[in-house]
Amino acid sequence: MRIPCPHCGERDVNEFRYGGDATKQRPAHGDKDFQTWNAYVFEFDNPKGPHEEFWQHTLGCRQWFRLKRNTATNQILGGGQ
Amino acid sequence: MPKSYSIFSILRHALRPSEPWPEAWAKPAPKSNYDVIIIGGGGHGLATAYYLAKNHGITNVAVLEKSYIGSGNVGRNTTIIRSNYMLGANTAFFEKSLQLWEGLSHDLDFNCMVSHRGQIVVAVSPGQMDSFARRGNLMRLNGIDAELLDRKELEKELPYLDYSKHARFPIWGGIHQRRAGTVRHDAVAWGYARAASALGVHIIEDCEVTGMVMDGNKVTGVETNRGRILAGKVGIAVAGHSSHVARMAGLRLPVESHILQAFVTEPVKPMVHHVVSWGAELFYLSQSDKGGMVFGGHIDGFNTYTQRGQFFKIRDVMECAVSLMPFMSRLRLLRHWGGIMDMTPDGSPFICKTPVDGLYLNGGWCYQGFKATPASGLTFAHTIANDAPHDLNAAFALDRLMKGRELDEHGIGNWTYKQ
Amino acid sequence: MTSFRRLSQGGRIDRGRPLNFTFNGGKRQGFAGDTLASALLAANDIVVGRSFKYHRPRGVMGAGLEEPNALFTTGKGGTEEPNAIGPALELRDGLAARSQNAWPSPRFDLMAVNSLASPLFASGFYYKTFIGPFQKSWMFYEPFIRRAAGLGKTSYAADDVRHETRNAFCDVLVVGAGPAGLAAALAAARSGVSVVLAEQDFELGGQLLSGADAALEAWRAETVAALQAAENVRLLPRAVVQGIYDGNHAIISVGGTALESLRARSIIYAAGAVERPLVFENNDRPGVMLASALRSLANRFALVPSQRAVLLTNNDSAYEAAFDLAAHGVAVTVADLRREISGALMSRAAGQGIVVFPESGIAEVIAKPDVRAVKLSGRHAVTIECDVLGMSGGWSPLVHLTAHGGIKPRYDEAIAAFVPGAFASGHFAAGACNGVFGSRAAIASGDAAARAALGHLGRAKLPAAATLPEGEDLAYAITPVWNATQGSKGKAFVDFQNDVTAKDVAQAHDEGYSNIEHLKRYTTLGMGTDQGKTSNINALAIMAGLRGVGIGDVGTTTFRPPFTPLTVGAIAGRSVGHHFRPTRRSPLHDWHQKNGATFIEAGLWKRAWYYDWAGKTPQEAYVKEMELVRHNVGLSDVSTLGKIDVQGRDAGEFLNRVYVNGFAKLPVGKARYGVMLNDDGLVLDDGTTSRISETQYYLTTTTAQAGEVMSWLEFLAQCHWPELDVHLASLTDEWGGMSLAGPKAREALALALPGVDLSNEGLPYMGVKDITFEGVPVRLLRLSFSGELGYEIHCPANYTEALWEHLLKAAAPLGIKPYGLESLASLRIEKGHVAGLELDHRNSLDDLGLGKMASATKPFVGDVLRQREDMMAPERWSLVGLELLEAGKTLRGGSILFAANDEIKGHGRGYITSVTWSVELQRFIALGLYQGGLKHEGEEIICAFPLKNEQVKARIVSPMFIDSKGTRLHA
Amino acid sequence: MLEARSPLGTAAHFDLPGITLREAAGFTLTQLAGEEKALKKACGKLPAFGKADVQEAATSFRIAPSQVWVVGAAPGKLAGLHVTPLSSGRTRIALEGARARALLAACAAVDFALESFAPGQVAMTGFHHTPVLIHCTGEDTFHIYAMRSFAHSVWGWLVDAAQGL
Repeated sequence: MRIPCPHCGERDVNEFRYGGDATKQRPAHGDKDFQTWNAYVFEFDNPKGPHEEFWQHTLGCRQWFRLKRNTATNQILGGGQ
Repeated sequence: MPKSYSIFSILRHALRPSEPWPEAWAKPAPKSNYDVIIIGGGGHGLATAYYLAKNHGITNVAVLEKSYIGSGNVGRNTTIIRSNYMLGANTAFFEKSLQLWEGLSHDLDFNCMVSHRGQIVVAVSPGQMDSFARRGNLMRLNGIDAELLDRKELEKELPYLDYSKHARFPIWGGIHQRRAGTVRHDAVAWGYARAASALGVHIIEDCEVTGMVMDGNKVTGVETNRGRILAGKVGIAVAGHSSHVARMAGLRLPVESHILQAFVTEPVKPMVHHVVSWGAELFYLSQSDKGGMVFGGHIDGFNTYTQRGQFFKIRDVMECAVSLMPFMSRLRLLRHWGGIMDMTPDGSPFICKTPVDGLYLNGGWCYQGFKATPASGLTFAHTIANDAPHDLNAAFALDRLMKGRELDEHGIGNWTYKQ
Repeated sequence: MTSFRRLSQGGRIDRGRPLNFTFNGGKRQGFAGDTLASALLAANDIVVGRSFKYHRPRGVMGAGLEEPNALFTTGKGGTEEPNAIGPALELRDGLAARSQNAWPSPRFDLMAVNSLASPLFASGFYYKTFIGPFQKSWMFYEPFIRRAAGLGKTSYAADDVRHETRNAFCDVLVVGAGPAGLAAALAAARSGVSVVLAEQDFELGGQLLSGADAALEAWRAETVAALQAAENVRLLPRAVVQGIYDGNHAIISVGGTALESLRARSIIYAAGAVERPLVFENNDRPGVMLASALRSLANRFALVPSQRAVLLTNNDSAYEAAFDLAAHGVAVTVADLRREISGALMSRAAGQGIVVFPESGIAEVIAKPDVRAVKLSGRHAVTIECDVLGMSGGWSPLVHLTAHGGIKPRYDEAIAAFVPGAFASGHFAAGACNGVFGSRAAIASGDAAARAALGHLGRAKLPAAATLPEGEDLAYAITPVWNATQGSKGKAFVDFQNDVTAKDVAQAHDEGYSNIEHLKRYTTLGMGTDQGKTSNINALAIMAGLRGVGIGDVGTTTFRPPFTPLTVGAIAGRSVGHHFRPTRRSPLHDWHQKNGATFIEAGLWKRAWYYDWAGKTPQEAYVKEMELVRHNVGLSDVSTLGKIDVQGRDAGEFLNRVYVNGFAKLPVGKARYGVMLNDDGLVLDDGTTSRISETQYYLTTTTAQAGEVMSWLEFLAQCHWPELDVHLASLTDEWGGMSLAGPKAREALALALPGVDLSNEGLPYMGVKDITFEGVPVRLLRLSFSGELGYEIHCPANYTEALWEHLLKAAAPLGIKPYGLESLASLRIEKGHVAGLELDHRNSLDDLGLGKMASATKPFVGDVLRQREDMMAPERWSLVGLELLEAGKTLRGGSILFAANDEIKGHGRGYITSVTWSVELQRFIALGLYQGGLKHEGEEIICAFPLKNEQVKARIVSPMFIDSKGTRLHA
Repeated sequence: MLEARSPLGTAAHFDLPGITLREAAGFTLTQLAGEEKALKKACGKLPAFGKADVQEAATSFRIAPSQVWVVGAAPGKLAGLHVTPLSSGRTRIALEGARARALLAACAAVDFALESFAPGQVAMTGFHHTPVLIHCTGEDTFHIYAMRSFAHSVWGWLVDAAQGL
């Protein structure tokens, strides 16, 4: 699978590190609500279809970026927003 | 019970070729309602149905499988069974599973080729020898067989590893569980199906669940491509598709679905007589009775439901094979495939009730679904029958992570950002 | 009796270059251009092996990679390679081939007794027996079954074969150099795009190499020459496209040992098709071959049956073989299973003296063990003596690669075969692989596919359609006869390699294993080294008949890479042995090597473990090195520490967020020990961080977690807190680091760095001072991991070795020496510092006795979920020190801890993480985790090590074994 | 004076027909980080990704949205600009020869053909699991910046690959 790094261009997937579900909004720093953090850390949509996720180009520009990919076909649907 | 299998039944059929063998499991059309519906006709689903009928006398059960039985992970794994678990409930649960494996062929009257050839995990540092010692000591303290091997003892058992100074990670020793081994995986699905069918369980293939029928917070049945089927209790046992099915009841699970690849080489004469695992990187291998080396390694490392893996991980696993066992370089890879692993943040499963009344979850199996099949079926059947967990699976509750009761057997921590 | 004769001229072999080889030790000779199979047939080695289960005698059946029977072990000594495919193995001088699965020889095999008991060995019999009287009876039967299984044999010896790997990119990959592939490559090449043409054969031409049509041969030669001359075309003969992976990633094995990873912007599948056998009794006897194999032997290898050939067919393509054999003087009889046969064919056959029997099958194959004669069935039940029986059940397109991306093939009734189901964008198919049989039609479709690919690549100007060679293709007409058995005695094989018969398929259907995947797993259909290339279609068609459904409804099993068996070594490439993973070396590595260090792995790093000045074994050496540091002064290499440069206006706020304790108000020139948690509240890593300026911090991590922490901090800074002005840069390799420790540490440092104020005022404990020494920036950090007076001295890695040597020379009068990782770890145990063995992602802050570090005023990562119910439970396992009470015994890492009166069973109350001999206390001490931790200080407990049947008594003490008030640190 | 020692040292040179490998030590590398305007002020213009900005005093590479590497004379202090010396953190290997591109292709999954990787172009990718920055300095001459701790490992990997071409 080729991952489109926004800065270095298309590269093989093993040049990247996966960062998981990118749709979940990280609670604000200092948010004390237990359920908010519990849902953020432990609950996943894990959809079978379009999925927005984080990737980091660890062997290149070391930038994290969002990507939309279809988990049922591995087709890359484009950079995240 | 259907005609029992033995050498005599084979002789009888050999002498009278015209008399056909009976169907191994019945293929009825789905009824409109049952006492219990099990979603998922894999090892865990079929085992649950069998133990519901055998241990709890609940036979008005339907197992709904969207494809053919055994089409999921039970037919895709590297067939390893072991009980070298050291944390809390894991120890007793996987040991119970190994004990059930020991008698399974008799219990099901179906030869599952349960081979107690032993598993050896190879250590590549003194620190790893210490962590194996902790694991081995805990096994022995819980009545489970385990031996710590130093390098010399290891070389006697596994002479074909790379002990040379060329090895990138030197070998220090290993931990050996003699009762561990392998099982013919397809036989497990067919054996349980045949035995459950004989007790009256309905096994419905090509029947995909597309939605839940709810009455307030209680599940009362499922929608399928073959019509609505009602039931007082519904058990989910779909492994990699756990999130997909649980979402139909409005549940979001602590699960990500990942691809784990497996490999088989051409068949050759017997050379590897154990299950061999490695400590430098996740890698495990055994030689099937047909002569092919069956092996695998780590997951690819990102969400996918595609049942096919990326080439970089295939290359990783081959590098491990040749670096640990140099002779593997010559054997030809025949075929590689993948299964969808329901990975959880702490690496341990869920066998439990859910916030929805009458809906039960069996999932989160990460790498170890196959070896857990019998105990998973036994305890899930108990949980469904009694609407309360058996003491072996009480710890595998859905809220264990919220309560801080991680069961992180491998100590790799919350894996989403780690690979 | 089956025998062949070599024609005096013709074929593509080079009679001027004989090649010598051995078969089962016997000397043989073939020619350049032969395959192992054609050379063996020329030497009339007809019986070349024994079948997998029934040990029936077997000969060559196929024309190439689809061959199920003629498998050989090649090579000698430890490096034999089993299961080489005879008809696909290019003959080479000195080749040593041996038959498989037959002892003592293929003609006389002891295990042939299996076929006597064969009724017992129907498919799935394993599941019905060997259950045995006891629970573990299978362990009694298994060794016998394992010895009988497996085809080839090899040894444990390592390989000395190099496996090269390379990456490549191109615009158009064409798979297969048959008529379709050659045409596609030519059309694409002419438009100037970069083209790769991969062909598994050692010659380019595919089916054309086995034909006898002059116009097609001229076109082939001319096209190959044009491609060879084209700059933008890379021809890859002897190259099998083994798999297509996501992202148009083709894996190509080149020449059997090398592997190419090719990313193609478009792919044209032109892999051709494979002829199917027919299913009739004893269709597996040596001398029963595919019609295409006979045609290939005649036209390509100038080898024809000595006298007569009978051909059984259900389609017109077999007549091409009949015509070519007859043209070489072979007496040919065709048994055609169909009632109507085209008049043109009948008259052409008659013209060449070929006898055609319509509507007739094979009642009996008379073979001892190779074919002697056949008895026809139907209207002409005659018996014909013959050398060979050719068979053609039609052609199956090789759809494998098109299905690797998860697209299921579909059944095409017109040609009674599966064709590619659909194509991902940028993928195209041409020729027989797409169900277009006939060479000229294939050329046209290849040309069209190339233009489609060029369109996909955005090429505006497309080349004109190519002109086809003149002449007519023989039309392809087929009436499928999936089960040509006549009910007579004998096994009708569907899968020749795994010995699966039509009766096995029927039995699987009776027992309910009628889904194609169940059929495959229950009978092992298609699970041999030929991966069902000739067997799957017939089996699933017979099953469709039994189930009364269409073949399309039964569907195929999943096609998986590799297309042909590919050695594990070819995939592993060069990343084996010491190149398995990269190695990281500290800037002092060479110095350690020259000065008696023994190394140990720490992740990918090699670290100096201990030095031979102190002892020959780690146990002996680490105690001497500890004494050096406790009583004098030692120098240790800590360059592998993770080091991160944190700069920006918000650097302080950023660190405040990731560390549990405060850093925003850390004064410049001071260091502070910090612990960071993961979002789930569990400890991720620890280390000291120093403030270098208002907007710059120097953060250190453990060696093991450096990569994890760097990515984690970048994740937070880039994705979640972009509002913070903070920039991160790894300094792990930029700065080397040394730890100078011991009562005389200050004295030693003063000797080395005269004029630097090292007093408690000038450089207090946890103070940081940047100096320049001989023009080199040096950072002094007054930190101590060992508990002694200590300094860490960091400087740019280019100068670390020189500074290290200077320190050792300057402080030599004090007796300074290097100390290694083992003693460093022991010293920190005495001081009660946690390290890698304690930090295993399962601990909370309180578990490690660091609960009071958590700031009560500012929020930090993990602060909410660390309050989870069980993580604050008093009875959690937390850090304790342990002192051994029984002199003469020892403490061991991995021991399980019990209270004095506990029964020694179950999970215990904790375990030992790290152990050392304490130089100070002159006894074994350890760190461990214990239920309730230091609430039990002073209690006597049991350390159990059942693996060695040991139990020893120890006492729970504070983990700070020495200098609890830290007087030495502030000396 | 403290003597500087480069990771590979002068002994590191390897020759085969069409392949020359040397260590090209003795360079000053500085990493600049900050907002775009601070970076622009520091090095004249902000180099684009994948393209080296070669001046006589220094060559600059854009390695991240807000980070630039400067090989050669580094700019002085500037408001909003964060400077990190990295001269010791990388080894620089000079590769040249007719088969240099084939050697690169054996080590990384990037298109090193001349038309895709011309002089002046830069690729950040991986050699054998370690990050490298490759700068095409001429038609068949390249500078490879590898991490210092992996210097020997990457050198050994290149030499091994060269023997297999």
